[in-house]
Amino acid sequence: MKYLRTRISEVLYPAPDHALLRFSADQPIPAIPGEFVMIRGDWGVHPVLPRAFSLVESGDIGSVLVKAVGPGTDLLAGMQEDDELVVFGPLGQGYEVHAERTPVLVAGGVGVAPLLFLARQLAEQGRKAIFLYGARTENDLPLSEDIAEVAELIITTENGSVGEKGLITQPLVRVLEEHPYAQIYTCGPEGMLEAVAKVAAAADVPCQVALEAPMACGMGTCKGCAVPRPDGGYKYVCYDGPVFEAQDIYGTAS
Amino acid sequence: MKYLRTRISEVLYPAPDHALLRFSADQPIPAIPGEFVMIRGDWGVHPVLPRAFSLVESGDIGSVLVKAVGPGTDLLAGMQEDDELVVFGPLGQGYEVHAERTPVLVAGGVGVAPLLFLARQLAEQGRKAIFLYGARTENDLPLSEDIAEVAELIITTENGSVGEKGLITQPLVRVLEEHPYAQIYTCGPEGMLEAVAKVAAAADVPCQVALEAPMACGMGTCKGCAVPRPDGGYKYVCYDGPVFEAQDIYGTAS
Amino acid sequence: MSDRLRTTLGPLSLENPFINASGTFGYGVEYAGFVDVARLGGVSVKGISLEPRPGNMPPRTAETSAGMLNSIGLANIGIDAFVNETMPQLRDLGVTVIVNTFATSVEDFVELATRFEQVEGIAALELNISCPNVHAGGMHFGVSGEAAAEVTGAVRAVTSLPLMVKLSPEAGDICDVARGVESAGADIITMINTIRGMVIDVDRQRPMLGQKMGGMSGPAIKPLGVRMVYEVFQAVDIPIIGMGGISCLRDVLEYMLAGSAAVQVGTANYAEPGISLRLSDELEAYCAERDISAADLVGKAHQAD
Amino acid sequence: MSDRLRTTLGPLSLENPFINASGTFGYGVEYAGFVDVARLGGVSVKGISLEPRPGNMPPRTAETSAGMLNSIGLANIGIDAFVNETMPQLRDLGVTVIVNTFATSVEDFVELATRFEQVEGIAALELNISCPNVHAGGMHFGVSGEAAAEVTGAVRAVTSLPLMVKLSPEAGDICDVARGVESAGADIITMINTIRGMVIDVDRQRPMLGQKMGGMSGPAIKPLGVRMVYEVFQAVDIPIIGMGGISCLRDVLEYMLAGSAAVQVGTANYAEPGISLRLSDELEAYCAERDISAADLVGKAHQAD
Ligand SMILES: Cc1cc2nc3c(=O)[nH]c(=O)nc-3n(C[C@H](O)[C@H](O)[C@H](O)COP(=O)(O)OP(=O)(O)OC[C@H]3O[C@@H](n4cnc5c(N)ncnc54)[C@H](O)[C@@H]3O)c2cc1C
Ligand SMILES: Cc1cc2nc3c(=O)[nH]c(=O)nc-3n(C[C@H](O)[C@H](O)[C@H](O)COP(=O)(O)OP(=O)(O)OC[C@H]3O[C@@H](n4cnc5c(N)ncnc54)[C@H](O)[C@@H]3O)c2cc1C
Ligand SMILES: Cc1cc2nc3c(=O)[nH]c(=O)nc-3n(C[C@H](O)[C@H](O)[C@H](O)COP(=O)(O)O)c2cc1C
Ligand SMILES: Cc1cc2nc3c(=O)[nH]c(=O)nc-3n(C[C@H](O)[C@H](O)[C@H](O)COP(=O)(O)O)c2cc1C
Ligand code: FES
Ligand code: FES
Repeated sequence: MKYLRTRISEVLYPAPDHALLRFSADQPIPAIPGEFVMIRGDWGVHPVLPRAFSLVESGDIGSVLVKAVGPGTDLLAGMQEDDELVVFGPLGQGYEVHAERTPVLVAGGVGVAPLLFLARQLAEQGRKAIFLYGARTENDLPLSEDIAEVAELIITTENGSVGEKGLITQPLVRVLEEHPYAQIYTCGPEGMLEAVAKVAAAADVPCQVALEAPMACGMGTCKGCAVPRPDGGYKYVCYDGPVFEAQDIYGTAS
Repeated sequence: MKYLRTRISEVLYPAPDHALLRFSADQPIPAIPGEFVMIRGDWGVHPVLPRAFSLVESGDIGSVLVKAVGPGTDLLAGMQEDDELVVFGPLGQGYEVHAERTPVLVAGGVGVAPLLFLARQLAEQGRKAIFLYGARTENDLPLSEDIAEVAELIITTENGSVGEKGLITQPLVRVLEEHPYAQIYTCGPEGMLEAVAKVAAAADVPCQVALEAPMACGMGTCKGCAVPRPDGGYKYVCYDGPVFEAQDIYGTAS
Repeated sequence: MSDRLRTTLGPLSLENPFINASGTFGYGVEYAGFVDVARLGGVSVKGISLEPRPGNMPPRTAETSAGMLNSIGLANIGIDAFVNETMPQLRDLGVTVIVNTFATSVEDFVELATRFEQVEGIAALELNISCPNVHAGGMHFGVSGEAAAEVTGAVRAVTSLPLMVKLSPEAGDICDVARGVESAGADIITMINTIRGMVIDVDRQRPMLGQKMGGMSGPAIKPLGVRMVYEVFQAVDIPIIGMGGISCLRDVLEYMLAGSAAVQVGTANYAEPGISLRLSDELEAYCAERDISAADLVGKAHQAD
Repeated sequence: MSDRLRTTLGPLSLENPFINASGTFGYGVEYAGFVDVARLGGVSVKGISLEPRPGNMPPRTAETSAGMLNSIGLANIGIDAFVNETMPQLRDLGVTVIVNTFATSVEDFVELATRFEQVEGIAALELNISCPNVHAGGMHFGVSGEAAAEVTGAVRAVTSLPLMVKLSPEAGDICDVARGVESAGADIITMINTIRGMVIDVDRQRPMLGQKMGGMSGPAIKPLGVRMVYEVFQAVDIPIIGMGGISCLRDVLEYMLAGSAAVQVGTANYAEPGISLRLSDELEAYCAERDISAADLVGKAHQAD
């Protein structure tokens, strides 16, 4: 796909404040789960920057899951079929799938987007992933039905309204005990990623985390999305990542 | 009404690129035709200024006819039932109705708004106005059915798609010959107002014109809406007007 | 209204930190039927000069991205009409009146201040020094610390009113100007005034405004105002009243955290004449939730982490 | 592409007047797969310094009303890597390369220019003088005509490349700076660079950016850029390349009518990497409709009515 002016072909509302935007690409989108696209609508002068979204689907149709958290995502989540979008990508480094280790996917909130993509890809390869999905309430669990179709789904909510009450790291510890030879792929809020990385390090299981950072270009050119490296200097989320080995971000300390 | 945060109670689309927005006022709106309100939606930081619109209805429900010509009116014309509006008014000086002279209303395009209000008010008083309505094409004649119910409607279009082909000043000349003891009330594009004023002066018929000017406050405080007076100095459209005696604007020369 | 919002600015004490900015709320009286003007922290009236002024060639306003330009030309009714006709109404309405004045010479600034010294019911004097000084080749008072200090000192000598000096973002070095007015006896700094911009009408192929250029205001200039307040807060000890693009509570908080003890709301009044009262209520609720008073927020962004 | 858009800027001739602004299009090579970079009028590469620079503490960007702030800190790969690794790719791609350079001393500016003198395939040199001069107490080269003239003259003496000097809107008197660089031998003036602003994170109660302040860009600053181009057009005779907030054809027309012979597009590239080519097509259509060439528009807003 690379870069196109396209139109929204379909909008779904998988949960309150969430919209799944589907758009047709001029050419198939050869994407790896974890890779993202930059998107902006024709909404005039504010906000000026495009927004980054992980791909949920690639192929002739691309799709992203948008959670409305501010001006840009509010506008995108409010868009309708046939509205124009400028989309470019796929960008960045996606997840590197380990061929043998049991795939354990850990999603927090909207972090579900790239992991549903990954779970589906694994299923196509005949591998059923263990999918841990944590959220605040039952209203923050978009796409869980889709996940259940392709993976073994374990849900936790902070208020216990559905699934196990508490944080996702609780079932994660159990899962890693049952499956010591595992590979963790995770995406979600900063705090969750760090907690998951800790559990992974303790169980000596490799862990890939997908980070977020405010982005302007998404292409490695503006140098805006810097995150400090434990060993000094900076990494850039948009092209060194967004997917990193946990220890490259949190150090081996965790 | 004065000033309120209200919600759109109904939106009608009387013509392409036109929307009639109805909103409920906390208290009845005691307005005179030709008076206007300033309106802005909750659309964030751009554009910053409210927009001026002539009242089409007053009472418990207020309404304005919006023609989409730029950023602000595009946003307003795209609003839906229940969207929030900040509205204040009624503002300015409306038409002064002459008790005996035959009321001849001359509207161009969206200038129909205050004149439909006036025609209805005259009808309630048992006076049927002569309503001359000029536009470019049949698509630029919103509310003409409503006018036909209360006044004697004469339409001209530049392309002749409906009514008489040509400019509204043609039938105006005839009407003034039949009704020399008339009072003209007009609203529309600058060029039309000047042409109407010329015809009126030639026929020695008094004429009230409703002007437009870019406005910031609408309240006489910012001094933004100045129009030069033929005798030097400035008049302010928002509080000396928007309705003026033609000769106060175009001088007696015309 | 509790005391969480009570604001002390040197010699001046306000019920709440919301002042409507000069030129954006007329003389205050026009809004009496629309807004409870007595509840406002204060109203800075449209700039007053010795003589009435008709203003500039229209068009006088143009919109820009998240902002606007104005070239009103300081149209005003002049000091005589203001003192004789407007002030009595403002006193009756119980408005906290801040008199914004401007002139093109130090002498005229002094004469204005001298005459307002006799007038009852004025809470403070605000000098708009973003005007050309005819005796200095039109170089405006606001661009250098020296010029700003000269006019401030001369007015200070003749007024006992709390003295505000309003800074221009076009100052060569805003901190230098701030120090200048502080050392010359200003009680309060208000900032920022508009910055000159231009919009061109591409159809007419000419500048949109009759005056070609106009002062830019609105949300577009907020980051500039917040940055300058932050800088000036470190340069002077007198209180600052911040403004420039305020249109929501978040903007108010940014200005206060940067170092503003109070704020002025300008362009946003056009879209919503009662916005300052709404923001005042929102700020009070914000403070109540956290059990703090507004003053606790002032300058907090300067604390080391 | 017909000749309607061919643009002559003193010694420099471009296919079309659209240049992507420094820092907003990387080194150009990154976009090769996305945009036909050879079709661009030119690419002003990310500012190059003698040594590589890692850049500032994050966060480095924040959004503002119709604009953004950046405090990237001029992160770049340094002249060696640029000349040895990037330039060959740019030559292969057929990009019209404008090398944007910056330094904190006149000597370093001169060394950069001297070394680029040997490099093949460079269309022009652009000096970013909006940087602190370490030998002048950090006062930046862009604020006074004198300082700007000094660095311009020193570079002029060692380069035969078309020389562009990029002005800062924070100049005390922009026309004074423009005259200074013209008299010192600049061939072209590019303007405007960003103006410093601040956004405060009201939750953390600290400035949003790691560096506290950042340069403001985007539509919000367009009226400032157009006004300054209009002023500088009357002050100098060398051609001007205007920029600041360009995001649609109307913006391009405003800058040209104000006196820009060409334009640079910056922040808008982030939302749409191919925007300059789209605007170029739109400008050509606009000119074709009126049977004029783009050059006919330059400075037209200055004509008396
Ligand atoms: C690689 C990547 C992939 C992402 N994938 C998704 C996705 O699939 N679905 C989804 O809903 N969101 C995703 N995000 C986050 C999304 O880009 C931000 O929520 C969005 O940019 C917020 O913009 P806004 O204007 O709505 O809110 P803003 O007001 O701009 O921001 C709202 C909040 O998010 C913070 N923020 C702003 N920009 C970003 C940013 N680019 N990244 C992270 N935080 C930011 C702000 O500081 C603020 O706290 C992704 C971000 C990155 C970097
Ligand atoms: C007293 C009065 C009553 C009005 N009544 C109506 C009405 O009933 N229905 C209706 O559709 N319109 C009415 N208008 C015009 C309406 O206010 C403008 O069309 C609107 O402000 C344009 O804003 P915009 O953002 O859509 O377009 P902009 O891009 O802001 O303006 C589009 C065009 O209109 C010009 N313009 C901008 N502001 C104004 C303004 N306030 N008045 C006139 N021209 C302007 C611009 O220069 C530009 O040429 C009235 C104007 C006034 C002053
Ligand atoms: C139409 C208009 C007229 C103004 N007139 C004055 C004035 O007479 N005196 C003055 O000191 N400032 C004047 N200002 C500047 C404002 O008081 C304020 O400093 C500026 O608009 C920035 O605040 P804002 O962005 O909230 O509008 C005026 C501003 C506008 C928009
Ligand atoms: C992220 C970013 C980085 C920039 N880096 C540079 C730079 O290295 N050198 C330079 O001269 N200008 C730099 N600029 C300024 C732009 O080239 C341009 O002058 C400014 O952004 C105004 O144009 P715009 O509003 O179209 O972005 C940068 C701007 C941005 C937004
Ligand atoms: S977002 Fe521009 S470098 Fe990463
Ligand atoms: S619009 Fe402000 S005075 Fe008329």
